Amino acid sequence: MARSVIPYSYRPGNSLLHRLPAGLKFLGLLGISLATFFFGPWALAGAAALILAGSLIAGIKPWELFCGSRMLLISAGLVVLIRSVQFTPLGFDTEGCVAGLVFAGVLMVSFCAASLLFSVTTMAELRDSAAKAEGLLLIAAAALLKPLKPSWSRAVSERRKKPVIALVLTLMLGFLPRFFEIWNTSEEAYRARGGRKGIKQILVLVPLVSERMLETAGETAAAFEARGSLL
Amino acid sequence: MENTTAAPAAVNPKRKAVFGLVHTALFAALIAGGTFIAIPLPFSPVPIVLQNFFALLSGLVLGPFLGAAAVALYLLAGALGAPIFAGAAGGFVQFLQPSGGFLWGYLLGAIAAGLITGCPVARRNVSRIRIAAAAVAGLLLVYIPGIIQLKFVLDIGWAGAATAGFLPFIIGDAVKGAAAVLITPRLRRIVSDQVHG
Amino acid sequence: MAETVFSLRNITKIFPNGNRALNGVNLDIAAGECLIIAGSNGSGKTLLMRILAGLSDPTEGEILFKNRPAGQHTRELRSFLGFVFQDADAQMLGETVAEDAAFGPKNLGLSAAGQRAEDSLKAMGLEDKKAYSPRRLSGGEKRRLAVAGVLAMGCETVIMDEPFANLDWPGVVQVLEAIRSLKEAGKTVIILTHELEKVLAMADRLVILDKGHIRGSGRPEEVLDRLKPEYGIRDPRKSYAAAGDCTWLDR
Amino acid sequence: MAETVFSLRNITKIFPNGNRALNGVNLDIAAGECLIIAGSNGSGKTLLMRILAGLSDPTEGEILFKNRPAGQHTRELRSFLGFVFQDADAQMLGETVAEDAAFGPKNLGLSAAGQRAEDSLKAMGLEDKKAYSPRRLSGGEKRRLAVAGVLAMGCETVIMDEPFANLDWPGVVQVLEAIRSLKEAGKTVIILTHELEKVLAMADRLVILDKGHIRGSGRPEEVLDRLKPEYGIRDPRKSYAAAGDCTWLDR
Ligand SMILES: Nc1ncnc2c1ncn2[C@@H]1O[C@H](COP(=O)(O)OP(=O)(O)OP(=O)(O)O)[C@@H](O)[C@H]1O
Ligand SMILES: Nc1ncnc2c1ncn2[C@@H]1O[C@H](COP(=O)(O)OP(=O)(O)OP(=O)(O)O)[C@@H](O)[C@H]1O
Ligand SMILES: O=C(O)CCCC[C@@H]1SC[C@@H]2NC(=O)N[C@@H]21
Ligand SMILES: [Mg+2]
Ligand SMILES: [Mg+2]
Repeated sequence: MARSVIPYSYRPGNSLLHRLPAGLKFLGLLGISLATFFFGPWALAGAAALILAGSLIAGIKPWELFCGSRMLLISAGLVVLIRSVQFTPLGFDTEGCVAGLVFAGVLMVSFCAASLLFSVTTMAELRDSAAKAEGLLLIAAAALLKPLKPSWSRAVSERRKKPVIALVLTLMLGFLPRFFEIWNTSEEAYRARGGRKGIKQILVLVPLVSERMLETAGETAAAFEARGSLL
Repeated sequence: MENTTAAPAAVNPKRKAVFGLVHTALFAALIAGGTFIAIPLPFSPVPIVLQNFFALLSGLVLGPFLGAAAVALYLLAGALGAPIFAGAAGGFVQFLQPSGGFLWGYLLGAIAAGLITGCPVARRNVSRIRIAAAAVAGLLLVYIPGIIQLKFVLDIGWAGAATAGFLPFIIGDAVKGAAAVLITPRLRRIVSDQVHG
Repeated sequence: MAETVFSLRNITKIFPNGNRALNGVNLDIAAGECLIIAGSNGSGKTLLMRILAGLSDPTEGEILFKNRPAGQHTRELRSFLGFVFQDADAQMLGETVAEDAAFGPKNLGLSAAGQRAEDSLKAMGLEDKKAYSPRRLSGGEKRRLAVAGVLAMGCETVIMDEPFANLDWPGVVQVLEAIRSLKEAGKTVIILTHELEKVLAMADRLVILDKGHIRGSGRPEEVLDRLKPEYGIRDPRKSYAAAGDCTWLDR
Repeated sequence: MAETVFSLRNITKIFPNGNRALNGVNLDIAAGECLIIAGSNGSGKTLLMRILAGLSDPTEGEILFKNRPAGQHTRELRSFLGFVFQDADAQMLGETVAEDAAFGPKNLGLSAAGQRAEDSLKAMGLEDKKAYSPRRLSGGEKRRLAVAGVLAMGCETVIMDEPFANLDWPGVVQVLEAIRSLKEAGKTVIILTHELEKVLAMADRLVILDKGHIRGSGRPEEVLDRLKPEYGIRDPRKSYAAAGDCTWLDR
């Protein structure tokens, strides 16, 4: 079915969360993924509450954050199931079940956190923040190099003018929702021409989507050039 | 199938640079998109993933430099917190996990595959046999850092590490390799056409 | 009166951002009729047809296919209904032009899929490009392929979304010929277009959509007589100049 | 005689599969002229303009921009030349309509990029959709955005590839208005289209491409007088019926 929400895609809005600096939001994402990993269930609950509050502030229905996570839900469910079952002898493993649930929780929370981040931050904002960060790192590197290799130091500090890493990083994140969109439209086209679900669908769609993504990349490059970017 | 005479020799260096960036970003995104399919195994901390397929494809299609760059970009984005490692995990701590060695393995695999197939701009057509060899090398090299880290993090023997980190994936990886061999020529042709303008 | 093949009942579509793209649309489509749906950009034409074809779900309302809810027999619906997408790029599935055209008939298990594909490619003037990758075609050639791929399926009902966009004049004539032979074979044709002057002579009925409401439905002349400017449609019986701008004809 | 801004010299494009898509095309474009390039599907119009814009390299031939090889001044070229792509989807780069329209002016470092974007969105009737994601727009709305995004760049030369495809009549009028004000500001406009009847009155010159050769170039009336059927162009001075098919006007 055609989805009206696409994973990792931006949702226009003007909430507090939308207006927060992109770098800060990205740090928040990093924090959540670290906290849930190191501090287990409590951090998990805290993070979940934070994300819930965030989605409400941003005017996004919380369940919409899960969009596109069907595969993930299945795999999380499988983990819980597998951890809960003792094989020799057959029985229920409570400890394993809890560990499985925590693991599944970590998966879902980090997914939703990212989903929320991408919903309220445009790639242009992210690029500007990442470019700033890259610039700071390069300045630091240049300062460190100065006493050792002055010529390298100058070269490093020159690179600040073209923050390449920031550019490819945001380009990549921008391609992510395109991946799902193209998958969706290709699936629609496939069904509209009588294609059936199943293994054949995967066999047709994987090469098709790879090819279409590559074409999209080519078009994006041309559009960037024609519209004055990547100079 | 399009028959091919020699592609025009001259490549506009600026276009090459622009497409270098865009193709790197694109393949990193494809590897990341693979996160949506991760099947956990009951007896191993290493899941079956689609990401090694796309990492391999990066090397096969883009060649050693950009293939490696695509994987590196993916690893960077994941390390920074984007939930794009197996099962939508994110953050640099994933490198310390039992399965973290495979992440370095992607890099190694892409480089190896890319070295065998070469850059698509210079070598538009590569024989299927060569691509198949590259795919096998690319798939297998992923396991070297993968199994080593698995052994030391879980503190198990080499046999145990191989049972948890290699045997369960053979069939799946063979299918991925076959699929990669099938679509690589088509994708390399597109990449070459794009860069040649 | 011919049998009703599709019946859209009170179709409403509200997007998550609150946009009411369709508002209680009722539309019956009779077997064998040639229907044109017109209306300004964003009025909901494509969306309505996507809902009819089961590619998008309405927020409210139901779709009847041969008097039964369409969801109950998707399989039959698929082979009954062909859809030429507005975005030709989104529709390409094959590795070569020939493969793409044969994709539909093969999936439907039709005999002589290759022959059908060949015939429809020929009808759309693409016989020279059979070995091409669809992605290498020009804009108009892509549109031709999109039409050919659906014609090859031999469906009872064909929806064409902007079939004339990017086509040169011979291409327009080829599409018109295709529509004519579909009509002669008694098939149902639904055309969404802004270029009424090209195709209105073929139409049994003209439907006007405006902001998700149906504003008119009936014999083309009658509907055109009651046209309002906000519908975004130029009356094709009037010259371009009369429609409010200086183009060739008034210079 | 006005200064020549672009000069295409003996442009030939041969694709790896041997397709000779352009064959020694020579074309000079004068500052301030409004040029229409027409020709059948696949005749090479889009390709020629991509080469002019430096988005594709010719197999042979050279492109002069202000009498110097175009490669020498890319940045100047970029801010000088705007290109509305034939495939509007391919052109969208921003996450919202407003951001997309501001993308060009921002990159060129123009002052008041936001205001420029806003003005051009208004000119193309998209002011209500500013907060939308470009991917959620209808086909015609995407075309409007593609045009708006380039108008916002304020380039001296604007290429529009099929600007009327998928547009409703008010949209056509808006594009015509935009072309008119570009002309009034002394800018150069190049339009590739099959819909001559809509825009020919604006043109100073009509160029016909056929299988990668230029078959005619000059004042529109003169070029039309020497039209051959294989060029795939309908003479807009004749009725649809006279062009060989039954459409509205002859029924
Ligand atoms: N996900 C969405 N959220 C909000 N609005 C949407 C979404 N998807 C589409 N729309 C809007 O729905 C409206 C109907 O679009 P549709 O494509 O049906 O128009 P159309 O009549 O086919 O127009 P055109 O003549 O330009 O092709 C458009 O205004 C579009 O912006
Ligand atoms: N990579 C390629 N290999 C071979 N032929 C190609 C390739 N790319 C494009 N072509 C061909 O080049 C020709 C010129 O295409 P172009 O897009 O310029 O046509 P056009 O005049 O713009 O047509 P339309 O009116 O349909 O937009 C087409 O016939 C197309 O099939
Ligand atoms: O993201 C991670 O945590 C790494 C997962 C590694 C999975 C490995 S890659 C090679 C092998 N083949 C699979 O399908 N899974 C494993
Ligand atoms: Mg539409
Ligand atoms: Mg074209």
